[in-house]
Amino acid sequence: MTAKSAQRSVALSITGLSKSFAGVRAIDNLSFEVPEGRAVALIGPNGAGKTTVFNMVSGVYPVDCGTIAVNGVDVTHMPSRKRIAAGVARSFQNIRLMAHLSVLDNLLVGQHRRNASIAAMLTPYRLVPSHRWKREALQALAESGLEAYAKENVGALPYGVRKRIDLVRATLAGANVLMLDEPAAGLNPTETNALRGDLQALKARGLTLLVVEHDMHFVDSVCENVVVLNFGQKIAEGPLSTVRQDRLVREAYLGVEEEA
Amino acid sequence: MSATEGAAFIELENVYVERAGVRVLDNVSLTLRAGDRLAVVGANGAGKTTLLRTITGLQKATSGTVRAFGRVRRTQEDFREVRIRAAYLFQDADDQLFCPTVLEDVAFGPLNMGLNEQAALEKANATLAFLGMEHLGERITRRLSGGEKRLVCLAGVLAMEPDVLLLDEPTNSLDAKHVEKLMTVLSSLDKSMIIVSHDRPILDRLATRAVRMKDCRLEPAVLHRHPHVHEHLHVHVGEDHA
Amino acid sequence: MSGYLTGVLVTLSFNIIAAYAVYLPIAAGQLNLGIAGFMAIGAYAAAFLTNEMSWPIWAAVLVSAGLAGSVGLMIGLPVLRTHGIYLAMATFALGQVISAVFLNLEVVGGAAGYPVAAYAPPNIVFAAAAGVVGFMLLLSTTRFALYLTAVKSDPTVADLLGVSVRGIQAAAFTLGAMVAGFGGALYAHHYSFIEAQHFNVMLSVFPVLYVLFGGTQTVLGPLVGALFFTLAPEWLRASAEWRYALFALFIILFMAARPQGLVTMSLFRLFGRRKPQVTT
Amino acid sequence: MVSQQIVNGLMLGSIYMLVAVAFTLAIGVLNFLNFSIPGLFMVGGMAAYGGVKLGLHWSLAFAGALALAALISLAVERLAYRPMQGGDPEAPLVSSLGFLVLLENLMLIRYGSDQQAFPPLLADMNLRIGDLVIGMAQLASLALSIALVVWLSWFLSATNSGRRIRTVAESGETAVLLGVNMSSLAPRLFVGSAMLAATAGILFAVNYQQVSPFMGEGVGFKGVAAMIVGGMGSIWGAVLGGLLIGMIEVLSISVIGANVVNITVYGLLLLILILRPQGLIGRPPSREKL
Repeated sequence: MTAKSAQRSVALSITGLSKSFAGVRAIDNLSFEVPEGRAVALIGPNGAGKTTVFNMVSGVYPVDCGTIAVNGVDVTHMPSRKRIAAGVARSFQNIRLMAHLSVLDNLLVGQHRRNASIAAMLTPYRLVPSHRWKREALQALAESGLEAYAKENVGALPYGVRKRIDLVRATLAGANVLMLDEPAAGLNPTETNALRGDLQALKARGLTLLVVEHDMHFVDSVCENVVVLNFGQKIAEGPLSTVRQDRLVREAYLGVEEEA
Repeated sequence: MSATEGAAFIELENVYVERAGVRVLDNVSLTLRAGDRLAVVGANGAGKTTLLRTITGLQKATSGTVRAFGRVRRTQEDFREVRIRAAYLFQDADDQLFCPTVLEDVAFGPLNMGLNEQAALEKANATLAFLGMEHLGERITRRLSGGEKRLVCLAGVLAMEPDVLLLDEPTNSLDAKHVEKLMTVLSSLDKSMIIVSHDRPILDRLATRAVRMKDCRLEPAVLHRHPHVHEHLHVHVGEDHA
Repeated sequence: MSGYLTGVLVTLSFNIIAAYAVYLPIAAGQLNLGIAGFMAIGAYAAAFLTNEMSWPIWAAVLVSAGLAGSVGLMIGLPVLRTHGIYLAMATFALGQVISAVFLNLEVVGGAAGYPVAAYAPPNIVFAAAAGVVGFMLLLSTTRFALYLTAVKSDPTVADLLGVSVRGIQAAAFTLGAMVAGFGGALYAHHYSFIEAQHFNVMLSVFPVLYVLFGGTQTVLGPLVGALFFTLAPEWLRASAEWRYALFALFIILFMAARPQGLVTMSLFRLFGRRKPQVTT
Repeated sequence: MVSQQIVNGLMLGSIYMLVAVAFTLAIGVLNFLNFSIPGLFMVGGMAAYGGVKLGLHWSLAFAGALALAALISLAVERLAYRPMQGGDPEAPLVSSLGFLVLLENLMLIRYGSDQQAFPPLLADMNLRIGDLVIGMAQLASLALSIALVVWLSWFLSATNSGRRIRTVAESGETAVLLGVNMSSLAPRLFVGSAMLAATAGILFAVNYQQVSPFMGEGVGFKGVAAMIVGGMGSIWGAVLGGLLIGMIEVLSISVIGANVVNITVYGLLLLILILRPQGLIGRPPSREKL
């Protein structure tokens, strides 16, 4: 039980990250760390650059300067598809499930990283009545109580369900760092609670979370720390209760504390 | 129960929208009357932008009725008039600006309404003057700052003399100075508005009532005054009102 | 079987093979408008191997299919850097260049054409088409087929999930080229004569029509499209000279009414078992 | 001899150029790869031939051919372009190719599949400059195509209609929201593009004095190649690409032989696509928004 005070290793480390679009600084010399097994929220007003950070960590945008390390491995210049092997997976603000595939098929694509050999790729698994891959995906669905949707086409499902399936898919790659872009956005209270349960279960399994979220109650109940961005710069960092008192934060992010 | 008087400019009745098999608006009904300034709040992806796109006919309703300015609108031809009378201010200013100079950009809408070149330019100049931006007329659009671009876009839609403004995150990524300027202008305008925004203070200052988009559905949100030390309007979106 | 019927069925078999050659890259989101070029490679290589090297037909056909595939891979890698219409035009140009190369290759007859001594009877052609359909059905039960749809549906997300988008696309393109080469090699040995002019633009374009008309969402779409395109003009034979005009008119009107093609996922659902509505 | 080839290359190139500009109007503005354009090119040539054969004065025959092409293009807009909005990007390809096959077969039924000789209009009127022989028809065609393109370029940059078209090319939605009337603009663009293609077909018939129901395929596809070589969506790109491809075709025939035309022309296209996909004067595609 001394582990608690002992140093946790750093799962995600961002150092001196900068990015400009058409001459406008979107992210300016940003540094922060997410310790292993912890949950950190990236918060700030719209347009502060939160999603840009996600896009750089997952390799969708190249960085201008700075470094990104996942589990001690420098991934700054890795192609996106290799970053998931380094241990970082993400979800999307606008859910990006593949519309022409069923829920189960979407999850099977999510398993790719752990079944990437040529032999796995050419196995006619659909002919096997209850193939390990299918069982595993169904199991993951069942853990979130979504198994009833397995055969459905993703398009027809309610928004909240799709959102949670997106999360399940992100977990199936076996990455230990999950980046979730507004996971609770658009969910009703029941769904938000279910999501909170999902995330706490993930944390219990030792996963590390980086979350962009507007709902401060949700942030408060899931994340130990927050990093506040404004105009691409980090203006505060620490537990939410402390950060709320910060003058800069109140100016930049008016309205957050009023909702409470 | 605000604004029951006044003509209904825009009415949606049981509108459903599906895109690529995905339901993006779910049984949405809404009325916007003269003088209404309706705030639409809700999380990203809840369908707020789709709502504006459906009103302007950029997105076709799968079922339900879109009525605007007294007529049911179905075809692209029907929506042409709607788009002029209910002007849409883009989220991304660069999507709206493409002419070499500011003046030409602002004159583009009036030209499409059938004004001749001379009249359109006059209209553009007058609109820029109204916004106190006549000095920008000959500037190259691409070289403006983000805030200036947003205001030029606003000039572009105001020049069409719309009855309704559809504002999609109007203050997104603007600095404080331009937010202030934009707010002053918008609150001085005698026009109906639908304002999609995350920005509480903005909604507090502008909106007369509010709805919330959640899970592609509309639900009422109550707007009322609180005895804050700094008294202002603000939008309540608590679950208890659902 | 009457000679007429056999003739129609042989044509159908070649059309089915060509349709799947086009379907493979389309399933991964790439339009290949140069399939005739790969057919030409298969046809000329196989004919050369049986004519000049006295290889047995089966060996010549398989090796030529492999050769068409390798050429597809080699040329495909740089060409696949382009997307959308650019890719379509690049493959189109590729097809034109390949046929033009054969037009100038004197060792295989040049512009005069190239007679092929060995003969593949209709039954072999039928078996080959059935083999291609069987192969495609088997392939559709693998992760590879799943990734084809994933890459077409959302390449960015597929990439972020670790799927090598370019790898999948290159594999689909190469496999398609192989299937085209296979069809071309058989073609040479069934009709006993090939000429470069045969492998023209329209030979590339028609299979694309079969596939888009049949629908790209399911593995059966190309089969249905090829069946329809081969058999419908035969039924219209009564009005001999009008049949292609009528047929084209029908396609135009059909696509206007149903742009997503004939066979779609929702069509399957419509005829499949009705699933109980899931409620939250 | 080389200068003669250059004149011939410019002539052929100016025909490719018109077809390339026709394609550019369709894809650059409406994002529609309109494969009925080779058919409209053929309709221009064949209908002009049919009119002259009926005994009409050439001017009437030409006007009739242009009008016919315009009408057909309106049908393409109605049946191939309009229903496909918001659908699979490949679907319009099928129906526009359907139009090509339909037009070819209708002409086939009417005139047979053989090459038909188009009567010379300006026989024996040649301009001689030293060794250089320039036919009057050649000169007139060249002048006409260049005038057409210059006028179109002026129209797009200097008029209000042109400004509307450029807005649609930038973003269809922006244009529509700012009051551009797409349901009248799209048919006009289709007519404009058909007129360019049909004019090219008539000029081809006059200069090479032969027409056939399949004359559109070769020229039409080289027109697409020209558009891409120059840079998709740019009028001057289409001009450059058209002239370049015409020149390369004529020169490779005279230097190496007719059988290598497809290797040089499409080899160039392939090379350009691999090395510089945006074409010689085109902008690279923009970044995806997440």
